[in-house]
Amino acid sequence: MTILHITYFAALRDATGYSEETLTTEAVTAKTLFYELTEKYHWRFTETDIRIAINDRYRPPDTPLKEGDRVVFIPPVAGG
Amino acid sequence: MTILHITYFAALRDATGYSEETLTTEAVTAKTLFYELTEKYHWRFTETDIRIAINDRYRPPDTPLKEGDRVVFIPPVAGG
Amino acid sequence: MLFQLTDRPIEPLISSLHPHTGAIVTFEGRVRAVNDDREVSSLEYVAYPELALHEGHAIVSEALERFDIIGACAIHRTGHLVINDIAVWIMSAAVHRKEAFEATEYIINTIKARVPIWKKEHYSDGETTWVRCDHCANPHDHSKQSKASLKRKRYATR
Amino acid sequence: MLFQLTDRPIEPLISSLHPHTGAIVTFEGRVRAVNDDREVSSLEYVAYPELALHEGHAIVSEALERFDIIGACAIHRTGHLVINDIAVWIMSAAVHRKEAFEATEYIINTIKARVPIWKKEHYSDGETTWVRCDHCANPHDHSKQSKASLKRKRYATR
Repeated sequence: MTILHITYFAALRDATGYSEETLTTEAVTAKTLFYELTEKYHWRFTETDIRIAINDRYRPPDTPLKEGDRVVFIPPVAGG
Repeated sequence: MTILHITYFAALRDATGYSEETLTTEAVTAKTLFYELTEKYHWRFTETDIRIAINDRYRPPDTPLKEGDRVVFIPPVAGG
Repeated sequence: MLFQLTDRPIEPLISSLHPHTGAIVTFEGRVRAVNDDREVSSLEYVAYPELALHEGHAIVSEALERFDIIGACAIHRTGHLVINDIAVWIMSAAVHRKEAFEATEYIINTIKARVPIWKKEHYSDGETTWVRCDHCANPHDHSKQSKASLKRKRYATR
Repeated sequence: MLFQLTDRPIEPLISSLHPHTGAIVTFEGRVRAVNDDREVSSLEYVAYPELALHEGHAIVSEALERFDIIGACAIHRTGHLVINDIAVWIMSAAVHRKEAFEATEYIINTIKARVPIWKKEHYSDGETTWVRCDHCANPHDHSKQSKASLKRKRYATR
Protein backbone atom coordinates (compact mmCIF):
# COMPACT_ATOMS: atom_id res chain seq x y z
CA MET A 1 0.00 0.00 0.00
CA THR A 2 1.27 3.46 -0.93
CA ILE A 3 0.29 6.83 0.52
CA LEU A 4 -0.08 9.47 -2.20
CA HIS A 5 -1.11 13.12 -2.48
CA ILE A 6 -3.44 13.86 -5.37
CA THR A 7 -4.16 17.38 -6.59
CA TYR A 8 -7.11 18.17 -8.85
CA PHE A 9 -7.42 21.08 -11.25
CA ALA A 10 -10.18 22.51 -13.43
CA ALA A 11 -12.76 19.95 -14.62
CA LEU A 12 -11.32 17.23 -12.35
CA ARG A 13 -11.66 19.51 -9.34
CA ASP A 14 -15.30 20.03 -10.27
CA ALA A 15 -15.82 16.27 -10.80
CA THR A 16 -14.29 15.23 -7.48
CA GLY A 17 -15.29 18.20 -5.36
CA TYR A 18 -11.72 18.28 -3.98
CA SER A 19 -8.67 20.37 -4.70
CA GLU A 20 -6.52 17.70 -3.09
CA GLU A 21 -6.68 14.47 -1.19
CA THR A 22 -4.27 12.06 0.45
CA LEU A 23 -5.07 8.39 -0.14
CA THR A 24 -3.70 4.93 0.33
CA THR A 25 -3.71 2.75 -2.75
CA GLU A 26 -2.64 -0.63 -4.08
CA ALA A 27 -2.09 0.92 -7.51
CA VAL A 28 1.49 0.39 -8.67
CA THR A 29 1.49 2.79 -11.62
CA ALA A 30 -0.11 6.16 -12.29
CA LYS A 31 -2.25 4.54 -14.96
CA THR A 32 -3.82 1.98 -12.61
CA LEU A 33 -4.39 4.77 -10.07
CA PHE A 34 -6.22 6.70 -12.78
CA TYR A 35 -8.58 3.76 -13.38
CA GLU A 36 -9.11 3.33 -9.62
CA LEU A 37 -10.13 6.99 -9.29
CA THR A 38 -12.30 6.84 -12.44
CA GLU A 39 -14.32 4.09 -10.65
CA LYS A 40 -14.60 6.28 -7.56
CA TYR A 41 -15.53 9.62 -9.20
CA HIS A 42 -17.08 8.59 -12.53
CA TRP A 43 -15.44 11.50 -14.28
CA ARG A 44 -15.93 11.82 -18.02
CA PHE A 45 -12.23 11.61 -18.94
CA THR A 46 -10.56 8.58 -20.43
CA GLU A 47 -6.90 7.65 -20.33
CA THR A 48 -6.26 9.29 -23.71
CA ASP A 49 -7.63 12.65 -22.51
CA ILE A 50 -5.28 12.88 -19.57
CA ARG A 51 -1.59 13.50 -19.03
CA ILE A 52 0.09 12.60 -15.77
CA ALA A 53 2.36 14.67 -13.57
CA ILE A 54 4.30 13.17 -10.69
CA ASN A 55 6.09 15.54 -8.33
CA ASP A 56 5.42 18.46 -10.67
CA ARG A 57 6.85 16.91 -13.87
CA TYR A 58 5.10 15.18 -16.75
CA ARG A 59 5.65 11.41 -16.55
CA PRO A 60 4.55 8.41 -18.66
CA PRO A 61 1.39 6.59 -17.48
CA ASP A 62 3.31 3.44 -16.54
CA THR A 63 5.55 5.29 -14.08
CA PRO A 64 5.69 3.36 -10.77
CA LEU A 65 4.35 5.27 -7.78
CA LYS A 66 6.41 5.83 -4.64
CA GLU A 67 5.32 6.66 -1.11
CA GLY A 68 4.61 10.37 -0.75
CA ASP A 69 4.41 11.15 -4.47
CA ARG A 70 2.33 14.13 -5.54
CA VAL A 71 0.18 12.98 -8.46
CA VAL A 72 -1.81 15.25 -10.78
CA PHE A 73 -3.98 14.09 -13.66
CA ILE A 74 -3.89 16.82 -16.28
CA PRO A 75 -7.12 17.25 -18.24
CA PRO A 76 -6.83 18.77 -21.75
CA VAL A 77 -5.04 22.10 -21.43
CA ALA A 78 -6.39 25.33 -22.88
CA GLY A 79 -3.84 28.06 -22.27
CA GLY A 80 -3.00 30.83 -24.67
CA MET B 1 10.15 67.56 -77.47
CA THR B 2 8.53 67.00 -74.06
CA ILE B 3 8.89 69.04 -70.89
CA LEU B 4 9.18 66.78 -67.81
CA HIS B 5 9.74 67.18 -64.06
CA ILE B 6 12.25 64.74 -62.61
CA THR B 7 12.61 64.15 -58.87
CA TYR B 8 15.66 62.41 -57.43
CA PHE B 9 15.84 60.52 -54.13
CA ALA B 10 18.60 58.93 -52.08
CA ALA B 11 21.62 57.71 -54.10
CA LEU B 12 20.31 59.37 -57.30
CA ARG B 13 20.02 62.69 -55.51
CA ASP B 14 23.64 62.32 -54.44
CA ALA B 15 24.71 61.31 -57.97
CA THR B 16 22.98 64.22 -59.70
CA GLY B 17 23.33 66.86 -57.02
CA TYR B 18 19.68 67.78 -57.60
CA SER B 19 16.48 66.99 -55.76
CA GLU B 20 14.52 67.92 -58.87
CA GLU B 21 14.92 69.34 -62.32
CA THR B 22 12.69 70.29 -65.23
CA LEU B 23 14.02 69.29 -68.62
CA THR B 24 13.10 69.08 -72.27
CA THR B 25 13.74 65.74 -73.92
CA GLU B 26 13.27 63.80 -77.13
CA ALA B 27 12.87 60.59 -75.12
CA VAL B 28 9.54 58.93 -75.86
CA THR B 29 9.52 56.36 -73.03
CA ALA B 30 10.73 56.40 -69.43
CA LYS B 31 13.34 53.82 -70.36
CA THR B 32 14.95 55.97 -73.05
CA LEU B 33 14.88 58.93 -70.67
CA PHE B 34 16.73 56.79 -68.14
CA TYR B 35 19.50 56.06 -70.67
CA GLU B 36 19.68 59.74 -71.63
CA LEU B 37 20.16 60.73 -67.97
CA THR B 38 22.65 57.91 -67.37
CA GLU B 39 24.82 59.51 -70.11
CA LYS B 40 24.47 62.87 -68.43
CA TYR B 41 25.13 61.89 -64.80
CA HIS B 42 27.15 58.66 -65.11
CA TRP B 43 25.35 57.14 -62.15
CA ARG B 44 26.18 53.59 -61.21
CA PHE B 45 22.66 52.19 -61.65
CA THR B 46 21.56 50.07 -64.57
CA GLU B 47 18.08 49.59 -65.93
CA THR B 48 17.58 46.43 -63.85
CA ASP B 49 18.36 48.27 -60.59
CA ILE B 50 15.70 50.89 -61.12
CA ARG B 51 11.94 51.05 -61.02
CA ILE B 52 10.06 53.91 -62.59
CA ALA B 53 7.30 56.07 -61.15
CA ILE B 54 5.27 58.43 -63.31
CA ASN B 55 2.95 60.87 -61.58
CA ASP B 56 3.47 59.06 -58.25
CA ARG B 57 2.61 55.53 -59.43
CA TYR B 58 4.88 52.67 -60.48
CA ARG B 59 4.80 52.27 -64.27
CA PRO B 60 6.51 49.90 -66.73
CA PRO B 61 9.73 51.20 -68.35
CA ASP B 62 8.16 51.39 -71.80
CA THR B 63 5.45 53.81 -70.64
CA PRO B 64 5.22 56.75 -73.09
CA LEU B 65 5.97 60.13 -71.54
CA LYS B 66 3.53 63.04 -71.73
CA GLU B 67 4.12 66.77 -71.37
CA GLY B 68 4.30 67.76 -67.70
CA ASP B 69 4.77 64.23 -66.32
CA ARG B 70 6.54 63.88 -62.97
CA VAL B 71 9.11 61.12 -63.39
CA VAL B 72 11.02 59.43 -60.57
CA PHE B 73 13.65 56.71 -61.00
CA ILE B 74 13.47 54.50 -57.92
CA PRO B 75 16.81 53.05 -56.81
CA PRO B 76 16.71 49.78 -54.80
CA VAL B 77 14.47 50.35 -51.80
CA ALA B 78 15.52 49.54 -48.23
CA GLY B 79 12.59 50.22 -45.95
CA GLY B 80 11.66 48.13 -42.93
CA MET C 1 12.70 35.75 -16.81
CA LEU C 2 11.84 33.41 -19.67
CA PHE C 3 8.32 32.51 -18.56
CA GLN C 4 6.04 34.13 -16.04
CA LEU C 5 2.55 33.64 -14.68
CA THR C 6 0.71 36.69 -13.43
CA ASP C 7 -2.71 37.47 -12.03
CA ARG C 8 -2.26 41.16 -12.92
CA PRO C 9 -3.02 42.75 -16.29
CA ILE C 10 -0.25 42.20 -18.81
CA GLU C 11 1.31 45.40 -20.05
CA PRO C 12 3.81 44.56 -22.74
CA LEU C 13 6.99 46.51 -22.29
CA ILE C 14 10.24 45.84 -24.04
CA SER C 15 12.72 47.52 -21.81
CA SER C 16 16.24 46.43 -22.58
CA LEU C 17 17.33 45.42 -26.06
CA HIS C 18 20.48 43.78 -27.35
CA PRO C 19 21.95 46.30 -29.84
CA HIS C 20 22.03 43.66 -32.61
CA THR C 21 18.25 43.26 -32.46
CA GLY C 22 16.73 44.04 -35.84
CA ALA C 23 13.38 42.29 -35.53
CA ILE C 24 10.88 41.80 -32.74
CA VAL C 25 7.76 39.71 -33.24
CA THR C 26 5.14 39.71 -30.53
CA PHE C 27 2.02 37.63 -30.15
CA GLU C 28 -0.93 38.63 -27.98
CA GLY C 29 -3.63 36.11 -27.25
CA ARG C 30 -6.76 38.13 -26.47
CA VAL C 31 -10.07 37.14 -24.90
CA ARG C 32 -12.63 36.81 -27.69
CA ALA C 33 -16.30 37.68 -27.27
CA VAL C 34 -17.34 34.63 -29.28
CA ASN C 35 -16.03 31.06 -29.16
CA ASP C 36 -17.66 28.20 -31.05
CA ASP C 37 -20.62 30.44 -31.80
CA ARG C 38 -21.33 31.08 -28.12
CA GLU C 39 -21.23 34.57 -26.67
CA VAL C 40 -18.51 34.70 -24.04
CA SER C 41 -18.80 37.27 -21.26
CA SER C 42 -15.58 36.50 -19.38
CA LEU C 43 -12.95 33.84 -18.75
CA GLU C 44 -11.12 32.25 -15.88
CA TYR C 45 -7.63 30.88 -16.34
CA VAL C 46 -6.32 28.41 -13.80
CA ALA C 47 -2.74 27.16 -13.82
CA TYR C 48 -0.89 24.32 -12.15
CA PRO C 49 1.88 26.74 -11.27
CA GLU C 50 4.81 24.44 -10.46
CA LEU C 51 4.48 22.46 -13.70
CA ALA C 52 3.33 25.46 -15.80
CA LEU C 53 6.43 27.44 -14.88
CA HIS C 54 8.67 24.44 -15.54
CA GLU C 55 7.13 23.73 -18.96
CA GLY C 56 6.91 27.41 -19.92
CA HIS C 57 10.56 27.94 -19.09
CA ALA C 58 11.50 24.79 -20.99
CA ILE C 59 9.54 25.89 -24.07
CA VAL C 60 11.19 29.32 -24.25
CA SER C 61 14.60 27.68 -23.68
CA GLU C 62 13.88 25.25 -26.52
CA ALA C 63 13.02 28.18 -28.80
CA LEU C 64 16.37 29.80 -27.91
CA GLU C 65 18.13 26.59 -28.91
CA ARG C 66 16.15 25.84 -32.08
CA PHE C 67 16.03 29.28 -33.64
CA ASP C 68 18.73 31.85 -34.24
CA ILE C 69 17.21 34.43 -31.91
CA ILE C 70 18.72 36.82 -29.40
CA GLY C 71 16.01 36.58 -26.76
CA ALA C 72 12.46 35.51 -26.08
CA CYS C 73 9.96 35.57 -23.27
CA ALA C 74 6.36 34.73 -22.52
CA ILE C 75 3.83 35.81 -19.90
CA HIS C 76 0.54 34.03 -19.20
CA ARG C 77 -2.29 35.56 -17.27
CA THR C 78 -4.29 33.68 -14.62
CA GLY C 79 -7.52 34.57 -12.86
CA HIS C 80 -10.57 36.37 -14.19
CA LEU C 81 -10.33 38.10 -17.60
CA VAL C 82 -12.82 40.07 -19.65
CA ILE C 83 -13.19 40.59 -23.41
CA ASN C 84 -10.09 42.01 -25.11
CA ASP C 85 -7.82 41.33 -22.13
CA ILE C 86 -4.41 39.89 -22.99
CA ALA C 87 -4.28 36.24 -21.90
CA VAL C 88 -0.81 35.52 -23.15
CA TRP C 89 2.00 37.74 -24.42
CA ILE C 90 5.04 36.40 -26.24
CA MET C 91 8.03 38.13 -27.75
CA SER C 92 11.04 36.99 -29.74
CA ALA C 93 13.92 39.22 -30.79
CA ALA C 94 16.39 38.35 -33.52
CA VAL C 95 18.87 39.89 -35.90
CA HIS C 96 16.58 39.06 -38.83
CA ARG C 97 12.83 38.76 -39.00
CA LYS C 98 12.31 35.20 -40.25
CA GLU C 99 13.68 33.67 -37.07
CA ALA C 100 11.67 36.03 -34.86
CA PHE C 101 8.43 35.00 -36.59
CA GLU C 102 9.29 31.30 -36.36
CA ALA C 103 10.25 31.44 -32.70
CA THR C 104 7.16 33.37 -31.60
CA GLU C 105 4.87 30.98 -33.48
CA TYR C 106 6.69 27.97 -32.03
CA ILE C 107 6.36 29.31 -28.49
CA ILE C 108 2.61 30.00 -28.68
CA ASN C 109 1.89 26.67 -30.39
CA THR C 110 3.88 24.78 -27.80
CA ILE C 111 2.44 26.67 -24.83
CA LYS C 112 -1.03 25.78 -26.05
CA ALA C 113 -0.09 22.13 -26.35
CA ARG C 114 1.93 21.60 -23.20
CA VAL C 115 1.52 24.17 -20.45
CA PRO C 116 -1.00 23.07 -17.78
CA ILE C 117 -3.37 26.02 -17.86
CA TRP C 118 -7.12 25.65 -18.10
CA LYS C 119 -9.79 28.04 -19.25
CA LYS C 120 -13.34 28.27 -17.98
CA GLU C 121 -15.62 30.23 -20.25
CA HIS C 122 -18.48 32.20 -18.76
CA TYR C 123 -21.30 32.69 -21.26
CA SER C 124 -23.78 35.51 -21.43
CA ASP C 125 -26.58 33.02 -20.63
CA GLY C 126 -24.93 32.32 -17.26
CA GLU C 127 -23.51 28.88 -18.11
CA THR C 128 -19.84 28.06 -17.69
CA THR C 129 -17.62 25.34 -19.14
CA TRP C 130 -14.01 24.20 -19.04
CA VAL C 131 -12.76 24.56 -22.58
CA ARG C 132 -11.04 21.43 -23.87
CA CYS C 133 -9.07 23.44 -26.35
CA ASP C 134 -9.68 26.47 -28.42
CA HIS C 135 -10.15 24.93 -31.74
CA CYS C 136 -10.00 21.17 -31.90
CA ALA C 137 -11.79 19.04 -29.34
CA ASN C 138 -15.33 20.34 -29.61
CA PRO C 139 -17.41 17.86 -31.54
CA HIS C 140 -19.62 20.33 -33.33
CA ASP C 141 -18.77 22.23 -36.46
CA HIS C 142 -16.53 25.27 -36.11
CA SER C 143 -18.59 27.39 -38.44
CA LYS C 144 -16.80 30.64 -39.02
CA GLN C 145 -18.16 34.12 -38.79
CA SER C 146 -18.43 35.48 -42.28
CA LYS C 147 -15.44 37.59 -43.22
CA ALA C 148 -17.76 40.43 -44.15
CA SER C 149 -19.34 40.61 -40.72
CA LEU C 150 -15.95 40.54 -39.04
CA LYS C 151 -14.80 43.39 -41.18
CA ARG C 152 -17.73 45.61 -40.46
CA LYS C 153 -15.86 47.14 -37.58
CA ARG C 154 -12.23 48.00 -37.86
CA TYR C 155 -9.95 49.07 -35.13
CA ALA C 156 -7.39 51.77 -35.31
CA THR C 157 -4.15 52.65 -33.66
CA ARG C 158 -4.13 55.66 -31.38
CA MET D 1 -5.31 54.57 -41.12
CA LEU D 2 -3.86 51.53 -42.89
CA PHE D 3 -0.40 52.95 -43.54
CA GLN D 4 1.36 55.96 -42.10
CA LEU D 5 4.71 57.66 -42.41
CA THR D 6 5.99 59.56 -39.41
CA ASP D 7 9.09 61.48 -38.48
CA ARG D 8 8.27 61.09 -34.78
CA PRO D 9 9.20 58.09 -32.59
CA ILE D 10 6.80 55.19 -33.05
CA GLU D 11 4.98 54.26 -29.89
CA PRO D 12 2.94 51.16 -30.56
CA LEU D 13 -0.50 51.48 -29.11
CA ILE D 14 -3.42 49.24 -29.81
CA SER D 15 -6.34 51.33 -28.78
CA SER D 16 -9.58 49.96 -30.10
CA LEU D 17 -10.15 46.27 -30.68
CA HIS D 18 -12.89 44.36 -32.44
CA PRO D 19 -14.38 42.07 -29.73
CA HIS D 20 -13.80 38.98 -31.89
CA THR D 21 -10.04 39.56 -31.89
CA GLY D 22 -8.28 36.54 -30.43
CA ALA D 23 -4.78 37.05 -31.80
CA ILE D 24 -2.56 40.04 -32.47
CA VAL D 25 0.83 39.64 -34.09
CA THR D 26 3.12 42.64 -34.23
CA PHE D 27 6.42 43.13 -35.98
CA GLU D 28 8.96 45.76 -35.01
CA GLY D 29 11.87 46.47 -37.28
CA ARG D 30 14.60 47.95 -35.10
CA VAL D 31 17.82 49.77 -35.94
CA ARG D 32 20.69 47.32 -35.53
CA ALA D 33 24.15 48.32 -34.33
CA VAL D 34 25.78 46.04 -36.88
CA ASN D 35 24.98 45.47 -40.55
CA ASP D 36 27.15 43.43 -42.87
CA ASP D 37 29.86 43.40 -40.23
CA ARG D 38 30.07 47.19 -40.08
CA GLU D 39 29.36 49.11 -36.91
CA VAL D 40 26.36 51.34 -37.51
CA SER D 41 26.00 54.46 -35.38
CA SER D 42 22.73 55.80 -36.81
CA LEU D 43 20.42 55.70 -39.82
CA GLU D 44 18.52 58.05 -42.03
CA TYR D 45 15.30 56.96 -43.70
CA VAL D 46 14.07 58.93 -46.69
CA ALA D 47 10.69 58.26 -48.30
CA TYR D 48 9.07 59.26 -51.57
CA PRO D 49 5.91 60.12 -49.63
CA GLU D 50 3.24 60.20 -52.36
CA LEU D 51 4.19 56.79 -53.73
CA ALA D 52 5.15 55.30 -50.35
CA LEU D 53 1.72 56.10 -48.88
CA HIS D 54 -0.01 54.74 -51.98
CA GLU D 55 1.97 51.47 -51.95
CA GLY D 56 1.80 51.07 -48.17
CA HIS D 57 -1.95 51.49 -48.19
CA ALA D 58 -2.26 49.05 -51.09
CA ILE D 59 -0.13 46.43 -49.29
CA VAL D 60 -2.18 46.54 -46.08
CA SER D 61 -5.39 46.43 -48.16
CA GLU D 62 -4.05 43.38 -50.01
CA ALA D 63 -3.35 41.68 -46.68
CA LEU D 64 -6.95 42.36 -45.61
CA GLU D 65 -8.15 40.69 -48.80
CA ARG D 66 -5.77 37.73 -48.81
CA PHE D 67 -5.92 36.69 -45.17
CA ASP D 68 -8.84 36.14 -42.86
CA ILE D 69 -7.94 38.98 -40.53
CA ILE D 70 -10.02 41.59 -38.75
CA GLY D 71 -7.62 44.50 -39.10
CA ALA D 72 -4.06 45.47 -39.87
CA CYS D 73 -1.90 48.54 -39.98
CA ALA D 74 1.68 49.63 -40.51
CA ILE D 75 3.75 52.68 -39.60
CA HIS D 76 7.14 53.53 -41.08
CA ARG D 77 9.51 56.02 -39.59
CA THR D 78 11.44 58.61 -41.60
CA GLY D 79 14.32 60.88 -40.65
CA HIS D 80 17.23 60.24 -38.33
CA LEU D 81 17.14 57.11 -36.12
CA VAL D 82 19.55 55.69 -33.58
CA ILE D 83 20.28 52.12 -32.45
CA ASN D 84 17.22 50.26 -31.13
CA ASP D 85 14.75 52.80 -32.53
CA ILE D 86 11.67 51.30 -34.18
CA ALA D 87 11.92 51.84 -37.94
CA VAL D 88 8.70 50.06 -38.83
CA TRP D 89 5.79 48.77 -36.77
CA ILE D 90 3.17 46.39 -38.14
CA MET D 91 0.15 44.78 -36.54
CA SER D 92 -2.42 42.27 -37.68
CA ALA D 93 -5.44 41.20 -35.64
CA ALA D 94 -7.46 38.07 -36.34
CA VAL D 95 -9.85 35.63 -34.72
CA HIS D 96 -7.17 32.93 -34.83
CA ARG D 97 -3.40 33.21 -34.68
CA LYS D 98 -2.30 31.53 -37.91
CA GLU D 99 -3.80 34.26 -40.07
CA ALA D 100 -2.37 37.03 -37.87
CA PHE D 101 1.15 35.60 -38.25
CA GLU D 102 0.76 35.18 -42.02
CA ALA D 103 -0.61 38.67 -42.57
CA THR D 104 2.06 40.43 -40.50
CA GLU D 105 4.84 38.54 -42.29
CA TYR D 106 3.26 39.29 -45.67
CA ILE D 107 3.04 43.00 -44.89
CA ILE D 108 6.66 43.39 -43.76
CA ASN D 109 7.99 41.32 -46.68
CA THR D 110 6.00 43.34 -49.16
CA ILE D 111 6.84 46.72 -47.62
CA LYS D 112 10.52 45.83 -47.91
CA ALA D 113 10.10 44.89 -51.55
CA ARG D 114 7.84 47.65 -52.78
CA VAL D 115 7.60 50.78 -50.66
CA PRO D 116 9.95 53.55 -51.89
CA ILE D 117 11.92 54.20 -48.71
CA TRP D 118 15.69 54.40 -48.62
CA LYS D 119 18.13 53.97 -45.78
CA LYS D 120 21.46 55.71 -45.36
CA GLU D 121 23.69 54.04 -42.82
CA HIS D 122 26.11 56.17 -40.81
CA TYR D 123 29.08 54.14 -39.61
CA SER D 124 31.17 54.69 -36.53
CA ASP D 125 34.18 55.47 -38.78
CA GLY D 126 32.27 58.47 -40.19
CA GLU D 127 31.42 56.95 -43.59
CA THR D 128 27.87 56.78 -44.88
CA THR D 129 26.20 54.69 -47.56
CA TRP D 130 22.78 54.17 -49.11
CA VAL D 131 21.89 50.57 -48.32
CA ARG D 132 20.75 48.63 -51.37
CA CYS D 133 18.83 46.23 -49.22
CA ASP D 134 19.24 44.75 -45.82
CA HIS D 135 20.32 41.35 -46.73
CA CYS D 136 20.65 40.59 -50.40
CA ALA D 137 22.42 42.95 -52.74
CA ASN D 138 25.78 43.31 -51.05
CA PRO D 139 28.30 41.23 -52.92
CA HIS D 140 30.36 40.15 -49.94
CA ASP D 141 29.59 37.27 -47.67
CA HIS D 142 26.97 37.84 -44.97
CA SER D 143 28.98 36.13 -42.27
CA LYS D 144 26.83 35.84 -39.20
CA GLN D 145 27.68 36.78 -35.67
CA SER D 146 28.19 33.59 -33.74
CA LYS D 147 25.08 32.61 -31.86
CA ALA D 148 27.08 32.41 -28.66
CA SER D 149 28.23 35.99 -28.88
CA LEU D 150 24.72 37.20 -29.60
CA LYS D 151 23.43 35.38 -26.57
CA ARG D 152 25.97 36.79 -24.19
CA LYS D 153 23.61 39.60 -23.36
CA ARG D 154 19.96 38.94 -22.91
CA TYR D 155 17.26 41.49 -22.58
CA ALA D 156 14.38 41.27 -20.20
CA THR D 157 10.90 42.63 -19.91
CA ARG D 158 10.41 44.96 -17.02
